[in-house]
Amino acid sequence: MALLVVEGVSKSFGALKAVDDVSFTVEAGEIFGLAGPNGSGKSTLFNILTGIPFGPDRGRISFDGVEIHAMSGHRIARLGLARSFQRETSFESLSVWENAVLGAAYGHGSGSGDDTVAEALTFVGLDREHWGRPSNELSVYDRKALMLAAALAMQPRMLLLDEPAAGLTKPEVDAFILLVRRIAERGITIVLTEHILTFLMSLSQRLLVLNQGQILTLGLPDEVMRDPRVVEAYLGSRRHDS
Amino acid sequence: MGATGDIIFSGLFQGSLYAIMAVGLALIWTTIGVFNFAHGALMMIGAYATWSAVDYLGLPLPLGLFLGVAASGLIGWGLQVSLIRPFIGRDDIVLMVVIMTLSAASFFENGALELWGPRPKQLPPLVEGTVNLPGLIVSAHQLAIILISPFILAAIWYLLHKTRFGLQLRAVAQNEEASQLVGLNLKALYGIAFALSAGLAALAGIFLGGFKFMSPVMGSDPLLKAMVVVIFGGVATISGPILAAFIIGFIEAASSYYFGLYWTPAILFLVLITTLMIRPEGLLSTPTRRLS
Amino acid sequence: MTALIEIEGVETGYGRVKVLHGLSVELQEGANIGLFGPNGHGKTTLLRAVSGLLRCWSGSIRFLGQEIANLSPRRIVEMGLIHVPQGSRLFPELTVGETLALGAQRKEARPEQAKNQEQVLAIFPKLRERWRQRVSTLSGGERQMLSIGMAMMNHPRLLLLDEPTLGLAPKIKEELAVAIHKISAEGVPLIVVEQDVEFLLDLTSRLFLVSHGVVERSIDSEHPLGHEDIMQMYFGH
Amino acid sequence: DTVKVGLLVQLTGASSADGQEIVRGAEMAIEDMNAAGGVNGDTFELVIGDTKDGAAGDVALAVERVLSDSDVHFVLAGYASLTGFEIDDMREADMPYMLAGPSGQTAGIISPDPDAYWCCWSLTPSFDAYNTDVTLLAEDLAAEGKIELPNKKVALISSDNAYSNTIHDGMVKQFTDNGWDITVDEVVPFGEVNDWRTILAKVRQDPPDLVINLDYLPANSASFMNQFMEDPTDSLVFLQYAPSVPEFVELTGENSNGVLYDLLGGVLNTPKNPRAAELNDKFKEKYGVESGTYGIGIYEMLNVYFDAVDKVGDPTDHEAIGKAIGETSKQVAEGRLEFDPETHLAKQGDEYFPIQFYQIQNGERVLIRPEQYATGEFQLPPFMKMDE
Amino acid sequence: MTYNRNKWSWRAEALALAVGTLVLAMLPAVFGDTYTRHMLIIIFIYALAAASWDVSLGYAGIFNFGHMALFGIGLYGYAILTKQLDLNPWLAFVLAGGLSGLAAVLMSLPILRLKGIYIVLVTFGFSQLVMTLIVSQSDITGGTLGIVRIPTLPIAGHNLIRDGKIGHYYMALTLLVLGLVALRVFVRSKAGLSVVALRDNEEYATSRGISLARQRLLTLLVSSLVAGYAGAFYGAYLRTAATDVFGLSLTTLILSIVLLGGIGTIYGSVVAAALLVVASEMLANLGPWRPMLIAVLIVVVMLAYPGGLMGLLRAAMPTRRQPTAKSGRAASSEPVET
Ligand SMILES: Nc1ncnc2c1ncn2[C@@H]1O[C@H](COP(=O)(O)OP(=O)(O)OP(=O)(O)O)[C@@H](O)[C@H]1O
Ligand SMILES: Nc1ncnc2c1ncn2[C@@H]1O[C@H](COP(=O)(O)OP(=O)(O)OP(=O)(O)O)[C@@H](O)[C@H]1O
Ligand SMILES: [Mg+2]
Ligand SMILES: [Mg+2]
Repeated sequence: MALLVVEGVSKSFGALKAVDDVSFTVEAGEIFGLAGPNGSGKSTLFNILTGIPFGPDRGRISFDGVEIHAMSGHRIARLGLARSFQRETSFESLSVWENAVLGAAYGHGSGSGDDTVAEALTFVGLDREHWGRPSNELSVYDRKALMLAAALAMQPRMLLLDEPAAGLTKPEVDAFILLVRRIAERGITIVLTEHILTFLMSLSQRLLVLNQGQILTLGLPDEVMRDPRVVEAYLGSRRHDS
Repeated sequence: MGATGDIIFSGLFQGSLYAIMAVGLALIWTTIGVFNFAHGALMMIGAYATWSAVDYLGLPLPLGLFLGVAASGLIGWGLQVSLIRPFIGRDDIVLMVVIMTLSAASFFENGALELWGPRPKQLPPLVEGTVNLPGLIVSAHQLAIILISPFILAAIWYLLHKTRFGLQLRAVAQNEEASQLVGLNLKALYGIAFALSAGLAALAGIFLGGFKFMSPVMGSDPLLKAMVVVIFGGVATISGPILAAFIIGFIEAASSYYFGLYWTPAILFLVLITTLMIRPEGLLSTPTRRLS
Repeated sequence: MTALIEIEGVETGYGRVKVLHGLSVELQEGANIGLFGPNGHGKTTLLRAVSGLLRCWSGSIRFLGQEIANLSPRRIVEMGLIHVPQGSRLFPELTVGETLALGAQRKEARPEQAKNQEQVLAIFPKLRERWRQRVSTLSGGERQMLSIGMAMMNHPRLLLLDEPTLGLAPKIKEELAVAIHKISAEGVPLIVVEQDVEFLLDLTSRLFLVSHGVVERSIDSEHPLGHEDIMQMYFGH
Repeated sequence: DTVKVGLLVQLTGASSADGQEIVRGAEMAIEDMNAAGGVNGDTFELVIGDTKDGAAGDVALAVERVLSDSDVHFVLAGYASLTGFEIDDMREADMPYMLAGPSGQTAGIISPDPDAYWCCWSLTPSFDAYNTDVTLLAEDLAAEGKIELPNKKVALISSDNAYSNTIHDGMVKQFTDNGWDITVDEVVPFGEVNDWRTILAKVRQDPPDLVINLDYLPANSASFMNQFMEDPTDSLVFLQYAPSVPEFVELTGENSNGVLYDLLGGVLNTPKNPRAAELNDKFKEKYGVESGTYGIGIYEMLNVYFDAVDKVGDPTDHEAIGKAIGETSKQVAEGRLEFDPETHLAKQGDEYFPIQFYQIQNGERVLIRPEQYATGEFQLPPFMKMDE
Repeated sequence: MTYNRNKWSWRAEALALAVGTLVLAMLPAVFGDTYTRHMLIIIFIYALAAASWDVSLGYAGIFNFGHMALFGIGLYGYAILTKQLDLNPWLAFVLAGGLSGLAAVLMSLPILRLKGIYIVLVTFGFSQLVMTLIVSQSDITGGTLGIVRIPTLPIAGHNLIRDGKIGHYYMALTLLVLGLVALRVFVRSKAGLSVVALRDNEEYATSRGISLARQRLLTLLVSSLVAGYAGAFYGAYLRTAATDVFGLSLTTLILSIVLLGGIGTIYGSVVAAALLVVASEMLANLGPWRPMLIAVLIVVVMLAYPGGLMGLLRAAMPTRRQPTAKSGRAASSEPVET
């Protein structure tokens, strides 16, 4: 059975239907890409899935067989659905270590020990000398990595990454691709959005394209990207296959 | 008739007074995002400065009123430069400003005690005498306040929402860096916001001083009331507090008639808390949640 | 041809940490330049120093022949040098419409307000749809559009763009490139900081690699660089 | 030697006007005594213990500060704390202490074991007469034909504080016992009252013969009177305490004409008690303003103490001093001072500290009761009318 | 592991606390007079009231303006249980703190969903309601008359009345140390971290599995227990309970102590309480000049050291890095002349 089942979810802000009757499923272990023009509802969809800060107006979501569309955000997180935010986020007055430790303390693997935390931090490349530093002193890349480490410390089943590579240099993007792959290899299901096509294309095994809150198409990345409607709404006339 | 007239008049009067007291406070909140705990002290300074001008120097009331508002405005500007400005842009500005302005309030109140002495004083009313309304006899001073307030409030609303200056005022504290990059004059804007707020405080103080005794601590109760009004009204706009002021004025007037003044604060807070439970972001603010 | 802006030997940093170690760049009238390089090596810091947000410890910055190092941001803006910062939150409680109106702040921008607004909305039609929405609820990309739109409202004589494509979808990115071309063709030169080197090459005539707080290398766009070269540059040190 | 005298007083905050007057009264007494050569060669010096806003912690700090000075041999206060808890501190420190705080609390602490409290004496007499005598006065005036009581209705407004609450409860009992109808019985929260209009609306709905406001804060009381006069009813108006504050008349102007108030332990300013006028003039001459109750009260407390020192001879013998104070029998500005051995309050009654009724007439305070001290006659307030 | 932001290990902190306690324990030998001892006792009580407030206000960022009502409930709880119900004072003491905790739970229910400044209104309203309740139930609470002659906390075989306040001094010191330890253990625990995390970024914290409502409740509970015990001890020591604890002036004083000490430090409250009480006593005879000078003192300290007195102490010890409280991004730009 699919790990995540989304059925007919919608979310409106006033007259604007930010997410409009969206249904799809994500299989355990896959890397599922989400694309679409700016304002097409990708982040809103992430919000709805995680209940942070709001759930859907309508529709059903089940995660690993549990209905989560009416659950509060922290409970969904504890079920093993971890997310990152569009801008690199951290608890600025806490150290790197403390940022990660919270994931372990309250997350899915609630109560897992310091080992998990240390492992998660090292895994993303934040080694011991960084652990005592205030998180707001980290470089952009390290902050993104920390956000991942904190999520990993939760021992999640599924990770939602909202534009994780934005603002990175080319080599950093490449490094981040490797990192995400290695996370997927640990058996964690990943859903991600990204406008940097290299990132999106080299990671996604299936790609969903949203437009104005509705599903435009869903399929294999290469096919999807050739779809004229996707070119029209999202890619634009010039080729972006770099 | 009888009581209904009294309740309406009292509600209008208290609402006007609360609105004038609260709008100055709200001005600082909606622009800089802090509460000025010296707002009550600025009220007091305005009233005392006017008293000095009128009673001590023998100037006519309108001139005294102008001097009082100006004095308070000047002090407000100074307060902003010395105590608020250094903390703008810090995450903990709200708490820092609490302590800075509390200290300032204590300084002003005790300074006034030293300067003007503890004996109660009173200002002349704006208009002497009483007015006969149908079924109701009221003091001309109170009626004058009810009639003047809408103009003041409308002017403030217009200034904030319909002028470029108001747009700048609302923008400046939301993002200081972006304000600098668009070319706003931060010092002037903050200064003017504070001076304006202090001037409004002074006006409220002068209105109050015209119908009850003045003392160096005359501002502390009104300050609390004004804070309640501002928070209840919602902190995003200036019209929220104005509406809230009149709602609270009417609740007080009605409940003090029907339940007694003693239970009025309790009833008021129950109403406010219930409202907040239903609308957790204040009376007039938009209810949608968003990522911060 | 005279230099529009000359940056010479600028040193600055945060607290006691020096970030720029005597950086020099100049931009000729009618040309655009691009800055790129590894993260955290001082590109944003340079733009902040130019627009007056950060004090210059030493060195000089001349804009239109006038020394502007350590002038207030307001005076620098008034001269027409407009900086679009990286990933700005903008004014969270203002609406899109208000933000654009606020953007027309310079004396020269006021009379052009209506015209500039039309131009901005032509480039970013999305903004017209979101006209009454508060900035804090905009999507990441919409905010980026607004940020650039707001700068255009201020009738710039020189635009500093810090990672303008951050978070923009490919199509918008392309439209932005076209729009920026148009803006610079109308006589507004640009200094663009960007990670997407293709985008930069497309826009500008000269590229500078900023690394360790100095200009490490400059590249003429007549000799475009391949992907390999660029990777080498990033990893060169 | 120099004997230090501790004074507990609020120098800042809402009660600082009283505080200033208290300090002045104490200074005046000590200056007078020292100028006269002191008592048996001892001169006196004032040590001020600022109780700030009168919060318990601040009062306790001031008490400790004053007590920590080993040269302090006497402490006095107008009122120190809300509860009078410092009386126990004084007892434990064996320190003679005089106060003029609310009588209920003082008596409540002392009367279970009066002898153990040889230290502590109150210039405030029992407030019982406050509870009863307003009723009696109104009935008395009616009996004399000076007013009419066609409906025997009374509107009673009180404020939620210890002082007003006690009087309120006593009055309710007295009026009910005497067959009055209480048409309005309102308690307002203690603190500023912005607008009396809705309460006055209730009063006006059923105009009573008597309107009483026990809120003693001068600011509230004055605005009550001003608002009452916007549309007065044909009622006798009685206000507790506030009209005795010097500024009251000045600030209400003509509106206060006809108002009644009473005082217990207040200065008995009448030709029959020349000491009051003498001290009043002296105070006014020295400070340029009139004294209220407290300035002169403190002056007299210190003089009671000086007498005790004179009698005992040794100011450091605290117990003897305390007891000597308790034996005082002397004509003071408030009347004849003797202490009740059960409660340690000043005795109340026409021959001791009488309850004094005043009416404001043309801006002057006229003493109308007790008869033997009266300086004038009751006059029908301008807003009342007699039928016929 | 000690990768915490203030590089201040458990062991080092415990040692410092022990040394501090020892120094305070020896003070009565230096100050024989009851006045100084009384001052110290008051400092300890104020410090506890402030330090416990620091947990909800400083660490959790909850704008809780009802804190002194929780202190007042401890005070009145103790007074009523001993005076009206004749309970054993020690039992009453234990229960009084619990009552305060219970009240905190009640108070927190309506604010679990609220954000930022709206909490001020509810908590302030809560404290007003508590006061109205206490005033109106005068048969039990003494109403506006208050309650006097509350029994002290007895120590077997020791007379507290004429012992030069030595008994009360050590009780207060014990309470202070226990309270500080409890608060520090809380803020250093993972729960304490989660509370800071919620303050820093509510959504992000939620996404890490932290429940806003639960942690808020927990914070207020911890903070109210300590405040409640401080209040109960205040009653046992001064032997009087009056409604002035709900008044603005005490709230202002304690709030000044929290902020002057440095928010998010706990220990700062002790330093600030000492400074404010001592300064205020030294200037005691200056009338209105006293509060004016104190105001100037506070303003000058806060302008020079926005981290409060703890910030000042830390600046004096250059090896220790910035701590807990939101350090702000003040250093991020040096505003040029605008
Ligand atoms: N709280 C809100 N109130 C009103 N409109 C909102 C709110 N939140 C989002 N929107 C609108 O909903 C639409 C979808 O936003 P969303 O953030 O999901 O876009 P997105 O696909 O993530 O875009 P981007 O790629 O630019 O990040 C946008 O037009 C946005 O302005
Ligand atoms: N507010 C600040 N306080 C202290 N150091 C800072 C601050 N902002 C930036 N720095 C430091 O200055 C250096 C240069 O940063 P800058 O933002 O200029 O880099 P950049 O080249 O723009 O990088 P990016 O590509 O990530 O935007 C970095 O090492 C960074 O850590
Ligand atoms: Mg998005
Ligand atoms: Mg940058």
